[in-house]
Amino acid sequence: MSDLETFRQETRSWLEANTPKSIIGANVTELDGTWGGKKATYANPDMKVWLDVAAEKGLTAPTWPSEYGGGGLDSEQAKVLAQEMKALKIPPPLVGFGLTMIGPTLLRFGNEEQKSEHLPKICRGEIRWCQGYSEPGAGSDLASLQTKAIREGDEFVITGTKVWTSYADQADWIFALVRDDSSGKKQEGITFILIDMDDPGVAVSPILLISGKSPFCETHLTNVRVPVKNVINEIGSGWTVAKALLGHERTMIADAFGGAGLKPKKKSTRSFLPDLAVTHLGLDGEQLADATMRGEVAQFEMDSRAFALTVQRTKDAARAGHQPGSESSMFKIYGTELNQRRFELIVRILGPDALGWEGEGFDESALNATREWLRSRGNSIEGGTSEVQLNIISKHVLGLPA
Amino acid sequence: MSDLETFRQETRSWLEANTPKSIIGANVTELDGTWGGKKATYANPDMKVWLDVAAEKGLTAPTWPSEYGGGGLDSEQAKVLAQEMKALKIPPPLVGFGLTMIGPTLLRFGNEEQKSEHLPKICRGEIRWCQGYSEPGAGSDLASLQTKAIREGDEFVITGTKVWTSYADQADWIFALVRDDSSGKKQEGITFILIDMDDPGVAVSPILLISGKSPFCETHLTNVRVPVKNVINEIGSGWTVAKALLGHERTMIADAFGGAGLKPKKKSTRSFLPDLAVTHLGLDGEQLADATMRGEVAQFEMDSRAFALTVQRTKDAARAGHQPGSESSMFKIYGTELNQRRFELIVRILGPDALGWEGEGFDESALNATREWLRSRGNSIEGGTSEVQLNIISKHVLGLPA
Amino acid sequence: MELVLNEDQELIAKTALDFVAENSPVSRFRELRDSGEERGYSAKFFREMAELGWAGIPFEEEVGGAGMGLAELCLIVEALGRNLAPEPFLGSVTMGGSTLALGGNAALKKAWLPSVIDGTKIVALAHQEAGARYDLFKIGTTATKSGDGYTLSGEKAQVLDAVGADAVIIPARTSGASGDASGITLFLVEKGVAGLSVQPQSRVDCRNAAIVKLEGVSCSEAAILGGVDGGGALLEQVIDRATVVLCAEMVGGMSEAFDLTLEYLKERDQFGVKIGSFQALQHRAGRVYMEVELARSTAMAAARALDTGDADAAKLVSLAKAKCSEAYVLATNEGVQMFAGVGMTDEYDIGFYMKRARAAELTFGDASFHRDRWAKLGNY
Amino acid sequence: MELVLNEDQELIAKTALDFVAENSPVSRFRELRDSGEERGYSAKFFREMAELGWAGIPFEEEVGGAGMGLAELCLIVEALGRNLAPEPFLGSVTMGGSTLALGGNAALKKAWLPSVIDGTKIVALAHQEAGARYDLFKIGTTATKSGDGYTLSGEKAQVLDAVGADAVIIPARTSGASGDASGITLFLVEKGVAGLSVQPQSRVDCRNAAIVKLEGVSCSEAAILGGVDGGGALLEQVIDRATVVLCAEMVGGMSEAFDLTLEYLKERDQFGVKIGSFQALQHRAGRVYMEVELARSTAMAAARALDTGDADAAKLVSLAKAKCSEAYVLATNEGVQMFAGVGMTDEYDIGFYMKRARAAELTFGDASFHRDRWAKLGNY
Repeated sequence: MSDLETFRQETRSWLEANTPKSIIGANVTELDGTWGGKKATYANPDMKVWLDVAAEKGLTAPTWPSEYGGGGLDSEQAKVLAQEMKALKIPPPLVGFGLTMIGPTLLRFGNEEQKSEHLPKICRGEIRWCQGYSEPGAGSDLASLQTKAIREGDEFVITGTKVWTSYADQADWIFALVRDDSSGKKQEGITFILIDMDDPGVAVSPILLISGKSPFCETHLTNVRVPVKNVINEIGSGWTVAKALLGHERTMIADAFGGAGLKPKKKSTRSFLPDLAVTHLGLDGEQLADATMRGEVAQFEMDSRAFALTVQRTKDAARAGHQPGSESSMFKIYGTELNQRRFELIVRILGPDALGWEGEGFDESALNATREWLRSRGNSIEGGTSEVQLNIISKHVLGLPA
Repeated sequence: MSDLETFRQETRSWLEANTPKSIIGANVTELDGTWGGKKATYANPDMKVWLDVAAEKGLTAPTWPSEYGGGGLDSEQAKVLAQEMKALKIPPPLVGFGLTMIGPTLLRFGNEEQKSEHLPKICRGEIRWCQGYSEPGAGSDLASLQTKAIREGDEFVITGTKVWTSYADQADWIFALVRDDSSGKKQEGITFILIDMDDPGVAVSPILLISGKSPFCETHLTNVRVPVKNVINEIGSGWTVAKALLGHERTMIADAFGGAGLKPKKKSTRSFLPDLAVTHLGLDGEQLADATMRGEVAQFEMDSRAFALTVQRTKDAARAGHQPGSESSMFKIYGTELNQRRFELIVRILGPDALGWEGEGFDESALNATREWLRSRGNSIEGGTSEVQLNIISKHVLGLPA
Repeated sequence: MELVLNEDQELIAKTALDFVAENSPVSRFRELRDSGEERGYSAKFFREMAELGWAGIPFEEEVGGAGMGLAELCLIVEALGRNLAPEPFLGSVTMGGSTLALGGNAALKKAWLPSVIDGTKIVALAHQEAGARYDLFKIGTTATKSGDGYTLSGEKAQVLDAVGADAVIIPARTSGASGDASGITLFLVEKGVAGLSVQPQSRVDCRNAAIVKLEGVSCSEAAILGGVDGGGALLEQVIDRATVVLCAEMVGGMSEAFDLTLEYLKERDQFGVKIGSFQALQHRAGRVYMEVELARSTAMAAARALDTGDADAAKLVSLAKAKCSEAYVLATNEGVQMFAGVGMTDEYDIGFYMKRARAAELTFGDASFHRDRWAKLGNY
Repeated sequence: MELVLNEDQELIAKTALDFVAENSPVSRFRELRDSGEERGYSAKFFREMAELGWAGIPFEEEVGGAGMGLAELCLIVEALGRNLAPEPFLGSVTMGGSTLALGGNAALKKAWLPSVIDGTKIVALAHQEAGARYDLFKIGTTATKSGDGYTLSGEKAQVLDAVGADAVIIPARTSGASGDASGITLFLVEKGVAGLSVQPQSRVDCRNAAIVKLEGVSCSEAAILGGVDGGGALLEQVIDRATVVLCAEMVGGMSEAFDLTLEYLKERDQFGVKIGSFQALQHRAGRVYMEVELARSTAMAAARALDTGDADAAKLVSLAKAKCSEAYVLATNEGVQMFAGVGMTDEYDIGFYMKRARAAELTFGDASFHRDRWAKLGNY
C-alpha cells in the first residue's frame, strides 16, 4: 500500500477519533467560521475544542513547517487531508488572513525571528490579522500611498489612514504598506511592516456601504511607534512583497467566484436561476413565460458554464505541469462580472418584490438578494478594479505597447 | 397672400410646365441619379433635359447666389421648393460632391475668381468633383498626411497617394489636401488645393472591398503641376478648410442613417424587420417563433426609434434657434452602428440562405443583404471612425481632460 | 410633435431646477432618510411647491388646475429626480390625481382634486399586490356587494406615497378572475375608516410606500371611479401616465448621476493624472452620454404623445420606459464603477442614484417587459 | 473530463499547425478563390493529409482508422481553421464519414469508409434544404417505394463539399410530414446516377457547397443508412459531431483573426504612436481575449463529452456553438474595426475571417438557436 494510502487511513482514523461530534456536518460560512484572535468567537463551544486539537496536531496550517506550528505536510498529503475532512463533513478548524495572507508572506519573506514569533500564534488562532494597503488617495494606484513612516532610532513613527481594512475592528495585528521615503520612484520607498493594533495611536472605524453593514473599516494610524524589526524583507522593498500578495489575493477572489451561479437547487429538475424564474414568471407551455428573461437566464448560465470550464482548463493545465499564464486577471474580471449579472438577474426576476431594504412586506430571501446585488457592484472594484485587470491583460498577456 | 405662398404657386406651376413628364415619379437612387461631369450618364435621356432646364432656372443649387448659377433662394423658399418637388415626385436634377462639398466650401473660402470659375460649371453639371483627403498612412490621423506640394514659381508640383477617393474614376476635378511644409506642427503646412484630373501625372485605380465592387478609388499623383491660384484660402491654411468640410460630411453620413431600419413595408401590419422575421421564422401563436430573435428585433426597432427621435429633437432645437452642440459625432456613431445591427439582424434572420456570394440557389434580395451587411462594417470607419468620434465627444462634449 | 421646449416650458424647467436645487439638494434626501421619519418627505414643503402651481399643472382650470399637460409636469418631476426630492408628485399628483380626473364622478372630483392640487390632501393609488410583478390585473383584493355598497378585503403592496395619505384608491375585483382586464372596480377609501390599515415599508430607494390592508372595509357606490367592472382600462390609462412621469424622474436622475461621474473623472487623480484622461473611461462615458440623450428624447416624445392622444402613444410609453430603465441603470453602474471604492460607500451620493435607478426600473415594468409590449403592439 | 492536451495530442496539434502553416497559408486560400476553380480545394493535397492519417483519426482500426476521437480530429481542424485551408474534413470526413460509421451497414462501411479515410473518395451529407433554416427535419425531398428499391425526388441546398464528391448521402422523407423527427431515411447516392445533378454554389466564405437535385433517382435498400424511417436520430447525432468539429475550425479562425489584429495594433502608427497603445482599444482587445479563451474551453469540453458519451453532451455542444459563434463574430468585427479602412479591403486577410465567422455562425444553428436548445434541455 502506498505511503499516501497509509497516510489517508491514519488521517481518517485520527479525524474520527479527535473531531468533536457536535461540529461534524456543521455548515460553517465565512462569517461564523473560526477566525481566532483575542476577540475570538465560536459558532459553538466545540469549535474551540476543535481548534485546539487541530492546532496541536498542526492541521490549522497543514503545509507549514512543523517547527512553526504547521503540519509539515506536502501538497499531496494536504490534498488527502482536505478530501478526508470533506468526506467526514468536518469544518476547517481555523480561517482568516493569518493563514491565507500574512502567513505565506512571512514564510517567503520573513526572517527567522519573525517567523518563530508570529507563525505559531497564527496556527493556534491566538492572533487575528488584517491587511492595510489602500488609502483614500491610493486605490487602483496603490503605489501612490502616503502613510508616513519616519525613522526614529530603532522605531518607525507611522501616521496615515488605511481604508478597506477588512475586519480591522476584530483584528489584533495589521500588516501594512507604509512610505519611508518619498524621494524616488513611487514604487520605491515603500516598506511592508507589521503593526500591533493595541499600540497607542491605532483607531478603527467601520465603513458603511450602499449595501449596509460591511466588514470593511477605516484604520487611522497616528504617530504609532513600531519597532524596525517588524519590517518584512528590507526597508523600501515593500512593493515586492505587496505584489506577490496581490496576485495571490486576485486568485482568491477569482476562486470565490469560480462557480458563480452554478449551484443547482435540490428537488428541482432545473438549476437555480431557471427555477427561480419559473417560480416567479411561470411557464408558457414548457418554456419560461417571459421570453426575453428566458434568453438572458440561458445566456447567463452558458457564460457561467463556459467560465467554469475555463477555470478548470487552467487548473488541468497547471496539474499537467504547464506554466500558469496571467489568467488570474481574466478570472477576476469575468468571475466578478458573472456574480454581478447573477444578482442583477435575480433582482429583475423578483421584480417589485426585490425593492425592499428591510422589515415589513418583503421576503427575507428577497431582502438578502437585494443587499447581495448592491454588494456585488463592489466585486469589480475590490482586489484591483476590472480596469486595472484589463490593463494587466493588455500589457502582460497581449503584449500591447504602454 | 404671403410672398411665400405666391412663391409656392409660381414654383409649382413652373415645375409642372418644365419637368419632362417621363421622369416624374422616377425613383432615382444615389447610383442612377445625375452626377454630371464629362463622363456623365443619365438614368434616361429626359434626365439630361431636366438637368438643363433646372440649371437654367438655377434649381440645381437653389440657395447659391444667382451670379454663380444658383437660384438665389433663401432657406424658407428652398424648403418650399423641396416640398413642391417632393409633392410632384420630381427627382433632383443633379447630385454629387460639387453641390454638397466643394461648392459650399468655395462659397465660404473661395475668392471671386475661383467662385466664378467653378461654381457655374458645378451648377450646370459640367464638372464632376471628388475628394482627396485620406492617405495610406493618414486615416484617423488625417493631419499626418504626406502628399508633397513643392512650390516651383507659380505652380505646385504635387506627388503622393490619396485613398478612399469616392468615384475618382468618374470625376473631372479633385479637391485635395497636400503638404507644402513639414517643418511645423502637422496641422500647419497643409494646403487645400483644386486639381484638374486631366493633368498629366494623375492615375486612378478602383479599390475592391470585402463586399465586392465599390465607388472607392486610390488616386496617385506623380509630379502633377497645379497653378498656385488653385489654392483655396491661404497656403498652409488647408486644415481650417478641411475641418469645416469634415463636420459637414459627418452630418451628411449621420443623416443618411438617420432613419435606419424604420422603413415600413407596404401591405403589412408589421414594419420591415418584424415582417421579414415572421416570414422566415414563422409565428408561434401571435408572436414571432424565435423568442430571442423577437427580443433582438424589438430592441433594434426601439433603439432606431429612440435614435430617430433624438435626431428630430436636435433639428427641432435648431429650428427653435438653439445653438447646435456637437451632436454630429453621436449621430455618426449611433446611426452607423444601427445600420450595422440592422443588416446583421437581416442576415441572421435569413440564416443559411444568407450565405450566398453570387449566382445559383440564392435570392437576389438575400445576396444584396449579405453584400450590404459586409459593406455596413465600413460605416463605423469611413468619415471618421467611431473611436475618433468618441474622442471628440469626450473632449468637446464632456470636457474630459486630454 | 415638437421635441423642443417652448418659451413657457423653458421657464418652468428653469424655475423648477433652481427651486429644487436650492431648497431640496440631495443632502436633504439624506437627512430625511437618516431621520427615519416614516413619511419620507415634508408635507409643508410639498404645499409650498403646490403653491407654485406645480401640483395643478396637468389638471383642468375648473378644478383649480393650470390646464397644461404631462410635458410640463415632467419638467417639474425631472428637477425632483435630479435632486432625489421625495415629495409625492408621482403617487398623489399623477397616480391619485389622474385617476380622479379621468375616472372620478363630479362629486369626487369636486371633493378631492382641488386639495390634491393645492397640496393639502394626498391621494394614493394602490396599483399592485405582492407577487403580481407588472400585471395590473392580477388582483386578489375583492369587493363584494352588501346593501347599497361594497365590502373590500385584501392586501396591496408598496402603495406609493400611501404613508400619510388622506385617501387610497383601491382596485378590487367585483367580477372575473385574477388576471382578467374586466371585472375590476376602483374605490376611493378615506383614511381612518374601519378595517383599513396602512403599514409603512422600507424600500431600497427610501420612497414612501406602504402595505395597505383592507379587512371588510365598507364603501359606498359614490366612491367608485371608472364605473363598476370598468376600472381596468382606467388603471392602464393612469399607469401609462405614471410611467411617463416616472421616466421624467429617471431622466433627471440619470443626468445628475452622469454629471456627478463626469465631475469625479475630472477631479480624481490616480497614476499622476486625472482618471478622466483614461481613454477607456472616456469612451465608456461617451456611450453613457449617448444613451442618456436617447432616453431623454423618448421621455419627451412619450409625454407629448399622451398629451396629444397620439395613436402611437402606448408604443412610445413602452419605448421611453425601456430606454430610461436601461440608460439609468447603465449610468449608475458605470458611475459607481468609475467612483470605484468610494462609490460603494454610503457616504457618497452616487449610490443613492444606483438604488433609485433599480427601483424605477422595477416599477411599472422593466425593459424586457416593455420590449415585449412593444413587439405585441407591433403584431409580432 | 480533462481539459488539457495529453502528450499525444500535443504532438498532433503541433504537427498539424506546422504542416498546414507551411503547406497551406491563407495566401493559398486566396489563390484558390481567385482561380475560381469550382471544387475550391486540392484533392491531391487532401490525399497527402490523409496519408498522414488525419482523415482516419475518429474511425475504428478495422476500417483503417486510428481509433481516436473528435478531441484529436479537432486539433487538425483547428489548424485548418487558422489558415482557412479548405480541404473537406468537415463535409466528407466528419459528416459523410460519421454517417457511414454510425449508420452504415457492413457492406457500405467496407465499400466507402476506407477510401474516405485514405482520402481517395469524398462522401458528402445533404443535411439541409433551402428555407429550412436550422431544422434538420424540415425535409421536402421524398423517397417513394418502387419495386424493391426507392425513388428519390427533391432538392438539397448548400451541401458541404458536394462539388467533386463521389457520393452524397440524402436524407429523404419515407413517411410523416416535413418537420417530423420520424419518417426520415438516409440514402447513399453515388455520383453519376441518372437523375442526380450537382450544381456548385458560390458562398461568401468560398466553402465548397452545391445544390443537389434529385429527379427520380432510384436507390436500392442496400444504400440505406440508419434504417428505414430511422434516419432522424442518426442525422441529429452526426450534426452534433459536425457542430463540434466546426467549433474547432472556428476556434482556430478566431485565434488567428485575433493574432492578426494584435500584430496590427502593435505595428500601425497614428497620431505618432502605435494604435495598440490606445487604452480604449487595449480594453476591447482584452474583452476579445477573454471571449476567445472561453470559446476554446467550451469547444474542448464538447468534443470530449461526445467522445466519452457524457450525459451533458448535447448541452455542451450547444454551449460550444453558441460561444464560438459569438466569439468569432466579435473577434472579426473588432478586427476589421481596428484595421479600419484597410480592413474593409479585399487585399487584407482579416475580411476572409469575418466572412468565415458569419458563415460558421449560420451553419448548424446560431447562438440564439443554441441558447434556445440549452434552455429546452434545462427544462425551461
